[in-house]
Amino acid sequence: MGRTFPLFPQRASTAAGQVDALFFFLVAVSVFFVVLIFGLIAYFSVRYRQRTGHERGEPTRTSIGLEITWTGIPMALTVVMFVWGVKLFFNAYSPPPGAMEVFVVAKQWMWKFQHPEGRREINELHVPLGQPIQLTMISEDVIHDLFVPAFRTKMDVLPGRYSTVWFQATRTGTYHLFCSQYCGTEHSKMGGWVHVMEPADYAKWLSGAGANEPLEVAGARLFTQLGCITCHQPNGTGRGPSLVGAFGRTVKLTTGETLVANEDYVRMMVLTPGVKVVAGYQPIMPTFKGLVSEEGLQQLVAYIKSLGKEEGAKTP
Amino acid sequence: MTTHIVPVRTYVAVFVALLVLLAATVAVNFVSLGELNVLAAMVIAVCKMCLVMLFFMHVRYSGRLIWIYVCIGFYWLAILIALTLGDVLTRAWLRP
Amino acid sequence: MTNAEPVLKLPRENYLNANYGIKSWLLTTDHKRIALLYLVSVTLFFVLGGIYAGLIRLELLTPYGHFVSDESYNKLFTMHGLIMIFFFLIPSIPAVLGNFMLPMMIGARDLAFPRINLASWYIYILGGIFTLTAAVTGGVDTGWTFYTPYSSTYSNTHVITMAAGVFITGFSSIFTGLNFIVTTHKMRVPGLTWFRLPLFVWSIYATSLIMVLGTPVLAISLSLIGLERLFHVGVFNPAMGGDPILFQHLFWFYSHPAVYIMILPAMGVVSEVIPCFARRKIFGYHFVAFSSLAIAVLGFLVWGHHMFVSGQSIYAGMVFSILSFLVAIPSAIKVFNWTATLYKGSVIYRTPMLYSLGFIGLFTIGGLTGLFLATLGIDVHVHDTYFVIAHFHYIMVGGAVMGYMSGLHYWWPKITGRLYPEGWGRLAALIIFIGFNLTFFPQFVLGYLGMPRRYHTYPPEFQVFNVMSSAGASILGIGYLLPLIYLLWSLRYGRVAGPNPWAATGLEWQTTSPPPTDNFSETPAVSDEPYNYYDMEPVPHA
Amino acid sequence: MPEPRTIVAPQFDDAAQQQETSMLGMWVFLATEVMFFGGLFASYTMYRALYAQAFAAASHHLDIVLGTLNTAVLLTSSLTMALAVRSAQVGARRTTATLLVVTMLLGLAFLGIKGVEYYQKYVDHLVPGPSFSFSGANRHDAEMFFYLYFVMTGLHALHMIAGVGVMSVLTILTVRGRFTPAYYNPLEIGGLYWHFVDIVWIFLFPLLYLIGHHT
Repeated sequence: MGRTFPLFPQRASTAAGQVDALFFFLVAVSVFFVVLIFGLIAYFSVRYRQRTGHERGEPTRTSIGLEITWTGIPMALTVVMFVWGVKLFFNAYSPPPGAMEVFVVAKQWMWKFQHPEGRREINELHVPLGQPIQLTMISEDVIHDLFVPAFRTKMDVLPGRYSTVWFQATRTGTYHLFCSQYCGTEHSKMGGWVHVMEPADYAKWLSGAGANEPLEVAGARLFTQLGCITCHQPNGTGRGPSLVGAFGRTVKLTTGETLVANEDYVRMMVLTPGVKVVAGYQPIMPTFKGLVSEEGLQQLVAYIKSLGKEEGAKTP
Repeated sequence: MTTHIVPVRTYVAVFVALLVLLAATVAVNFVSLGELNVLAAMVIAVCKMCLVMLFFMHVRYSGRLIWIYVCIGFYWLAILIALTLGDVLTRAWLRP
Repeated sequence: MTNAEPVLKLPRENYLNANYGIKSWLLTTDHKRIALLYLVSVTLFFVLGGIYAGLIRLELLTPYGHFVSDESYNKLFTMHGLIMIFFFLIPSIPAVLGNFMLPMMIGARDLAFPRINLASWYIYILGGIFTLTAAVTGGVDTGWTFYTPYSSTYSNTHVITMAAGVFITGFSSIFTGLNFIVTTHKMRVPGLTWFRLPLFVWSIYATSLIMVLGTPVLAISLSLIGLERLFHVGVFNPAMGGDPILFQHLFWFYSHPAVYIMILPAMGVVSEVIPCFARRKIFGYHFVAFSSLAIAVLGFLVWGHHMFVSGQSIYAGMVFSILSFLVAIPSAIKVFNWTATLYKGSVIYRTPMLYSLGFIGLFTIGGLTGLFLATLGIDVHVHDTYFVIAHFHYIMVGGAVMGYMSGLHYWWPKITGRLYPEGWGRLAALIIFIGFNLTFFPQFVLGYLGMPRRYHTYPPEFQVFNVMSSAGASILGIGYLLPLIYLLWSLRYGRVAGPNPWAATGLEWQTTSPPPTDNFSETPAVSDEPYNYYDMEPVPHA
Repeated sequence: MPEPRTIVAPQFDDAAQQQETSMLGMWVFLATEVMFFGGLFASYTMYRALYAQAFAAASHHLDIVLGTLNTAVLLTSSLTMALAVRSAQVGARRTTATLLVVTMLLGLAFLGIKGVEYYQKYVDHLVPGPSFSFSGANRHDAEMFFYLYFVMTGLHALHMIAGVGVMSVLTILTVRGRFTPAYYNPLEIGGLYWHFVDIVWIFLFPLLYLIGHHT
C-alpha cells in the first residue's frame, strides 16, 4: 500500500502464474518481431541510403516464397496463442466443483459480499488461502466489473443476470479490487481490497462478527416469510412443485422446452413466474418483484441449492 | 441507351406471382407445422424479394457489379445476425 | 543549393484562385476545395480533442483527483474520445486527403457525386454543431462507447444531443464512402485497371466499404438509445427483459471496423510514401492491395473481442478470438512488404518518409499488442485497463495520425503549390515520435499492473508511470503545434514546389501544383503498373 | 422529344457513364439501408429467440387482415412503379405521370391503414410504456415485441413518407417533361428506392404478423 514503484503486478492466485507464462510468451514473440522490423528498417535505411543523389532502387520482383513465409509463420504463432489462451479462458470461467460460493451484489458505487456462513461486508472481501472461491455476481443498476489484478481475474457484473468467475488464492496479503467497467460518476472510487487469510484466521474472522446466520438459513426464513412454503411443500403436495433436489435438475416446461434449473432460473421464477412454468403446473404463482432485494434473491438461491444437496433437510 | 425494356406482360406475371405467394404465406400460417412455419414464412419472403429485385428492380438485366452490391448488404447482415445469435444461443452451454 | 535550378512559378490558373469570396468556398462542388473545408474543420476538432486530452493528462499527474471533479473528469475523457474518433480520425485521411487525391489519382475531373460530397461536409458540420452544443451545455459522461443501461437509463447528461451529433456525422461518412466507391468503379481513366491503381486508392476503397456497411448499424443503435431515453422503454433495459449486451454487439459491429476506417487509409498513405522515398517499386503490390480488402472483410467478423469478459458466451468468445488473430495476418503482410521495399532501395529521409517509417514502427508495436488482447487468457487480465488504452493509441495516434501527417506533408506541395521548411518538418516528426512513445509506452506497464481505464483517481503506486505519460503528452503537444505553425507559414513564404517535387509516380503529380479546377488540362492515359521508380528522375535537393 | 434535356454533369464523359454511375450509387445506398434496418432485424432475431412464446402470443394481437391488405397494397404500388419506369422508357409521359400518382396514392393508402392499426393498438393499451397492459404473466416480453413492432414499422413508415415525397417530385418533373427515353435516371432511382421499401415490408409482414400459427 505504501509508495512503492512496482513494475509487475503481484501474483496471488493459481491462475496468475499461468496467465503470466502466456504473457511472457507473447512478449517474447513481440520483442522478436519488434527487433526484427526496427532492425531491418534501420539497417536498410542506412545501408541503402541515397549517397550521390542520382541512384535509384533496384527493380522489384515479386517473391511468392517470401510472401508465403511471412504469412505462414505469423499464422502458426497465432494458432499457438489462440489454443493456449482458450485453455486459460475456459479455466477462468469454469469453477471447480465444491468451490466456496460468495455472492456479490454491485451497485453504484459499492460492492456487497455475502459469505456462505452469512457474514456480509462492503468493499472488502475476506477469503481463505488455498480454497477455490466462486463469485456469483449481479448488479442492481448498470454494468460493473470485478477485477482483482493480483489474481488476473475479471468479469463483468450485469444487471438482471448472474455472472460467475472463480479463483484460488495462493498468497496471504491484501490486494486491490477494482471496478473496471465504467459505471458512472464515482467509477474510480468503486474499489476495495481483497484480504487473503490463512484458513484458521479466516474462520476466526468469520466468527468475529457475532452471531451469523448462514445464507441458506436466511434464505429458508425468507422462503417462509414470503409464503413460498405454502405452495412449494417439500413433499410435493402443494400447488407448486417441491423444490427438494430441484436445483441443477433438467426441468420440462409447459411449452415443451427443457432447461436446467440454475441460479438465473430460480431468480427469474421469483420475479417473473409466469414465463417458464414447469410442465404439469398452473401459472398461478404471483410475482415477487419489488418484494425481495438482490441479496434476498441470492439467499433464496442459496437455500434452494442447499435443498438440492440434502434431500428434505433444513425445513425451517 | 442500352437499357432493357421489360414487356408489361412480365411485370404483370411477376405481380400475380407475388400475390399468390402472399396468399400462400398467410395460408401456411393457418396450418401448424411447428418449427417449419418460420422456415416456410422466410422462404416465401425470400422468394418474393427475389422476384421484386430481379424484375421490378431490373437486377436480372444488370451487370456483375450491381449483383455484387445487391448481395453485399445481405451478406453483411447475415454476419451481424449469425454472430450475435451465436452468442445468445450458446450462453447457457457452460453453466448448466 | 549548388545546382542552378530553374526558378519555379505557381501556375497562373489553379483551383485556389479560380474564383474568390466566401460563397465560392461554401457552395463549391470542387472536391479539392471541399477537401480544404474538411482540412480546416478536422484540424479545429483535433485541437479541441487535444485540449481535452491535455486536461486528462494534467489531472492524472496526481493520484488523488485534485484538479477536477469526478463528474468533470468523466466528461473530459468522453468528449476526448467522441471528438477524436468521430470528428477527427474517421474523416481525417478519407475526407481530406482521399477527397483531394482520389479523383486525381484515377485521372477524374471530380468525384462521381460532387453535390453529395458538399452535402457530406455540411452534414459533418451539423453533427459537429450538435456535439459542440452537448459540450458547451455540460458535456456527456457515458464514455464514447455509450454502454447501456448507463447511457440509456442512468446518465443525467446530454446523451441525446451527443448521440444525435454522432448519428448525423455518421451519414456524412456514409455519403463520403458511397461517393468514393462509385468513383473508383466508374471514373477511372482509360487504361487504369484495378492492378494499376495506386495502393492508396485500394485502401480508400476498402475503407469506404466499411463506412457504407458499418455506420448504419451504429446509427440505428444510437437511435435506439435516444428512443429509450425519451420514452423510458426500450430494447436495452434489463428491467424490461432487455439485454444490455445486445447494445455491445450492435455498437462494436460498427466500432471495431471503425478502427480500420482509421488505420486503412494511413496504410494507403504509407504505401505511397515508402516507394517514393525508397526510389523503388513497392514489394508485393498484389499482396498489399488484397490485404486491404481482407482487412475490410475480416474486420467485420471480430467485434466480439471487445466483449470477452462482458458476459458474452465463452464459445462466442472463442470464435471471435480466432477470427481476431486472422485479421492480424493481412496487417503483418503489409508491414513485411513495406520493409522489403526498403531493401536495395535508395532511401531519402524527407519528412513524409520519417513519418511513414515511424508509422511502421509504432503500428508494429500496436499490432503486436493487439495479439495480447485477442488472446483470451490474457485479455481477461488486461481488458479495460491502460493496456488497452496504450494499444489503441499506438494504432490510432502512432498509426492513423502518423499516416495522416505523412500524407499531409507528402501532398502539401500538391495541395498548396508550396514546400514547407524541411528542417522543421523533420524536427517535428522526431519530437512527435519521442513524445508519443513517452506518453503511451508507460501505459502498457500500467495496464499490466492493473490500472483500470477511465479512472479519475488511482492508487498512488501507479503515479510514476502516469507522470511519465503526462510528461510525454506535453512533448507530443509541442510536436503537433510545430507543423501547425510552419505549414501555415509555408502558405505564404514557402518555396514554390513545382508540379512534382518528389519526382513521384502517380497521376496526381502529372498536373500543376496546385492543380487546375478540372485537375488535368488533358485527360491522362495509363499504360503501366504503378510505382515505376526505376524510370523516374532523382528527387531534387531540399 | 427535346434532346437537350439530357443533362450530363461535367464530371462525366457521356450519358451512359452518368446513368451507370447513378445506378451503382443507388445500389450502394440501398446496401447501407439494408444495414440500417439490419440493426433492428438483429435485435428482433435475438429477442424472438429468447422470448419465442411471448412473441407468438403478442403477435396474435396484430390484425392479420389489415396486415395482409397492406402487403397487397404495397405489392401493387411496386407494380405501378415498375410500369411507370417502363412507360418513361417508351416515352409515354402521361401514362408515367398517372402511374406515379397511383403509386403515390397506394403509398398513402398503406400509411392510412397503418395509422388505423396504430390507433387500434393505442386503444387496446398495446403501446409500450406506462399504460401498456397485456394479459398473461410475460408482460415484459410482450412489451418488447410491441416496442420492436413500433420501431420497425415506424422506421418503415418514415421511409414510406420519404418515398411519397420522392414520388411527388418525380411526378412534377414528369409533367414538366424532364424525362425522355434517353434520360430517366431519377425515375429509375426513385423506383429502386420504392421497391426497396416494399422489400422491407415483405419481411416485416411475416416476422411481425405471422409468428406462431393462427387457428
